Amino acid sequence: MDGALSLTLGLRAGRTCIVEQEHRAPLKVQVPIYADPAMPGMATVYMLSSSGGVVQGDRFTIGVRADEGTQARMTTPAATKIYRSTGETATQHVHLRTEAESYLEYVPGPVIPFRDARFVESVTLEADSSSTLIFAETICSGRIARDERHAYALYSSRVEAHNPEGSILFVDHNYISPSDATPAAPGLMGSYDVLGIVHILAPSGCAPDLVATLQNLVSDAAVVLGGASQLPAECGVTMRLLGRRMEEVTAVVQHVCETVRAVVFDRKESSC
Amino acid sequence: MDGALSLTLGLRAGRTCIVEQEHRAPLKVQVPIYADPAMPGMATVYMLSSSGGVVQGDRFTIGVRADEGTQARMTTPAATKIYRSTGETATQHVHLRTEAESYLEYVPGPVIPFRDARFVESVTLEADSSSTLIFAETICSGRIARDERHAYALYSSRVEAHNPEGSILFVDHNYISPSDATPAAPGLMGSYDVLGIVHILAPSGCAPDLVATLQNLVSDAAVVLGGASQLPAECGVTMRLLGRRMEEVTAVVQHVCETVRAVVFDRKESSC
Amino acid sequence: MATPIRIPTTMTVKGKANQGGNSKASQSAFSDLGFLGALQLADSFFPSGLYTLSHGLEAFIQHDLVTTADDLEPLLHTYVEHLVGPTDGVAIVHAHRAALLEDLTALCQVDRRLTAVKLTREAREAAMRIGKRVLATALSLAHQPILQAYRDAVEDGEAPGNAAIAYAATAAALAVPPREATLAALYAFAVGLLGASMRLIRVDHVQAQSILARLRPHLVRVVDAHVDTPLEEMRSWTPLIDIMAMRHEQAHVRLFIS
Amino acid sequence: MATPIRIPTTMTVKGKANQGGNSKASQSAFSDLGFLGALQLADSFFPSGLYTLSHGLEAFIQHDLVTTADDLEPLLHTYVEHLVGPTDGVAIVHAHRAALLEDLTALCQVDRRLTAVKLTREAREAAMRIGKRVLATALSLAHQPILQAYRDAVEDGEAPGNAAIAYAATAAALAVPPREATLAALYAFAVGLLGASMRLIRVDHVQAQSILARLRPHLVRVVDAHVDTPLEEMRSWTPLIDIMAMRHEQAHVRLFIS
Repeated sequence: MDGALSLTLGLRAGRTCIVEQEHRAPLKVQVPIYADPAMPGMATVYMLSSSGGVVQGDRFTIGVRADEGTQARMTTPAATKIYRSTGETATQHVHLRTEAESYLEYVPGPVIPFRDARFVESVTLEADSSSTLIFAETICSGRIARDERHAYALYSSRVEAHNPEGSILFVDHNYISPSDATPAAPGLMGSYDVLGIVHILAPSGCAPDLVATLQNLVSDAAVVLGGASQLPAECGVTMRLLGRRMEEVTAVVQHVCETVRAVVFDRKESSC
Repeated sequence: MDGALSLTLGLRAGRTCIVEQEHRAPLKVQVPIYADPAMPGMATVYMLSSSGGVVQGDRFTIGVRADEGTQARMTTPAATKIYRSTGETATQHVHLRTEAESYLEYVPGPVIPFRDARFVESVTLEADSSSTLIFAETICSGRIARDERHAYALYSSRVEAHNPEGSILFVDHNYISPSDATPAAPGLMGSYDVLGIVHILAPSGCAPDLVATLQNLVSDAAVVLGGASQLPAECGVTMRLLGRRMEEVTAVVQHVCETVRAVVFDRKESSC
Repeated sequence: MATPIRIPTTMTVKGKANQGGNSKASQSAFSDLGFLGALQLADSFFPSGLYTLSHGLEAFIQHDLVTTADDLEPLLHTYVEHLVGPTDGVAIVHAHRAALLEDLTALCQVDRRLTAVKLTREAREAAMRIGKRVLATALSLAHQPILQAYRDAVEDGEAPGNAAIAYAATAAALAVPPREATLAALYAFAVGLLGASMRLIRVDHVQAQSILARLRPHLVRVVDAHVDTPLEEMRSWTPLIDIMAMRHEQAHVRLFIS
Repeated sequence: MATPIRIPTTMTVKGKANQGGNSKASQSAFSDLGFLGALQLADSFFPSGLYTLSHGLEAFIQHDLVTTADDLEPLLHTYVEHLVGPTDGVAIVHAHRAALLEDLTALCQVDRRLTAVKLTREAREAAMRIGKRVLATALSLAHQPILQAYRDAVEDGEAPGNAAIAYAATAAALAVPPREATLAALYAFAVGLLGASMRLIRVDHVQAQSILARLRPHLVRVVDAHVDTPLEEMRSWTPLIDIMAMRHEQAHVRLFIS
């Protein structure tokens, strides 16, 4: 199916709202909720698919623009299943754009590619240098309860970040083709089953502090093995997290988001 | 000219004599003299060329066999000039063979190759393991007084030593073609004009002592730069000597011969 | 990945001079120069500073993920196949072409693109550090204007100065064809990592040489897989290596720069 | 000496796979393996022990015959052209052929002949010491029966075990063609001597690399001059180098084995 979702987030009386919206089934969003007492204006927006997952041949397009000063968290209420393919690939395009002083988390739940699934995603990030944009992705090796690990045919997720002038800041292309090379190899995922990837485009000047804070956060994490480093051009921080269970990784991703909020908004006061 | 000289040295009443002799002009030998009071039976045999040197196209063959127990020194009364060639090469074959317990020095005077001279020599040494055979050769870069240095076209001298069973002990091929590579290069003759080469096939077991003695001899030499090392298969000692004047090098060669005599015959008594 | 694809270039004329009928002795000699250039560039004696890098291996060892030569070998394969081949390897082919064409703009573009796929800070800094040393040495060996122009671009901040780019430009200047330059770079990477491992765990010289010898067909496959990869498809997916490289940045006690 | 002569062999099939019409991808890949084998053999990382040798250079320096990089470079040329090329270089070509034919008798004959032209004791001992290390490493990399048979012959005293022979047999086992094996051996010799000189006189890494780069055409000429030299014509005429090697044997204080 050709699902689509296009949102513009704007400020209305101090609160972030969806000010423009287009959607095509099976994709849709729920009405924003305001869940973080520390950031009462931040909208939490749940994205849903009425088809219950991604089926071969699906072509999903998601676009979110966070206008100046907005604060939002985009997520899903549950894990996304990518169903078996007999040959056709499911594709998803995500385009996230944050304007001045805005704050956007795009943190969907884990993705579970089933046996023979074929999924190709491309993500474009475009952030104003005073904004914050978190893109996170959690990939599971399969239906672990059924001992189905890396049985999918293809999982490809390509994230490309630009500055507003259009220059490439970084490219992170997670191309996983288990039939070519087992993702369980040493140096890849090894014996871990869940991979979390987080990219944080931070307001300029914030990256070094944020790296240090997030490196401490992952060092302290008990069950998840992770790391954080500064992205090229000092545009932010990138993280890799490996765990054995989805909940372990999503908990760290959640912790990361909360930490970023604290650092960015604390520091904003001290002109980060 | 096809000069030839073939000698057999034998013992007659305790003295070494020429017991068989063939020669073809321009080569000939003088009647032996007995010059070393320490070795009264040792024959010193002067080899002469009536043509006064080596002319292009000359083919000389020299063979000397030292029978059991003989002691002899073969030399020339003066330096050998190798005259200019317009294309033809002069060749010389030398075959020296020493039988059990014999002692033979083959120590001709220096060779002076003139401008455009072409000379190719091959030397075969065959020594019984209880005998001593010294082969020495002194090469001058040219008529130094006329500032003629390395003006010859080719000087090639190949020495091959066999044990009596016919196995090769060593090959020393001094192939000098100044038009291909200047012999005055660093690592070759450098700024030296006279090269002395001495090979000493020593009675078995004598080589290590002889090396040490001769290394000291060259270390102490003031004007000649030289070295000594043990030949392959411990069959003897090889030496290289570099000097600026012929007399300097021939003096060291002479000193070497005297030292070898002393070591071999002293040690013979203590069963070297 | 198993299909050997060779990039078209007039430089790769190595082989019997009498092959194919049109004997070109000068090209053979030229190719010998390239061969010697490759030996020189790939040699541990070349002062690139590669021996100061472990590319995260030190952290693998600190985390007890690598303790023996048996652990090391498959990890080395992953490094070559999933990290260096699809990033530096691809960059070398493109940069080599740009250097031969004396196209500074293209050379700098490959350089910036390579930095964009090096997501960990230490990896970027290490690559720039090595790049600087390679360029400095290259400028004393070869006098191609493109080398000087590229160095100026790096000094002016127009290009990051990644080692792979400096290496490719030097290889082009030394008449090393692009395929051989890429093989040599992967080889040199492997030697660097083996050298690091010898200082960190029990791997002796003979084990290291055995690993290298067995790695050869693997290196050929990796180069085959990447000689035709477009610049835009440069990528790497090596989560554990990335994490170890990131954790190495934080390590208080460490022997290697990366 | 300037005429490039290539020795006929079916191994040298490097080059564009589509050259000459009969594309043989497997031979190209085979040749890539040989190229990598050459990198491995010529690398300073290969544990041959070459770095322990100065081949008499230490004595040149003690006698003040070499004091700067400018003195060193022409001397290095002499070493390569007059000493190593016409002895080890010739031996490598012959030994490589014998190794490919698995002809142990011929291999041992080349070996003995090479010893016969190494007139200084230190040179022979150094060559045997390096040969032993090269063979030990080679046997862990490659499993050709000829390597094992040759090692047995050396242990039984039937062959002296010169480095050049071990090197040639290893090169053959690693699919390095004879010409490239010879170039690589000369290259490795030059690196060894430069490495020694860096520890003895003021020669820095960049100077050493420049000297190496300039040496390349010279190495090619030396190999061209010797790929067809019959075994019986192996020879060297290097009086000053010989004298320095001899005097090094006597030296009381020395850093290098030769």
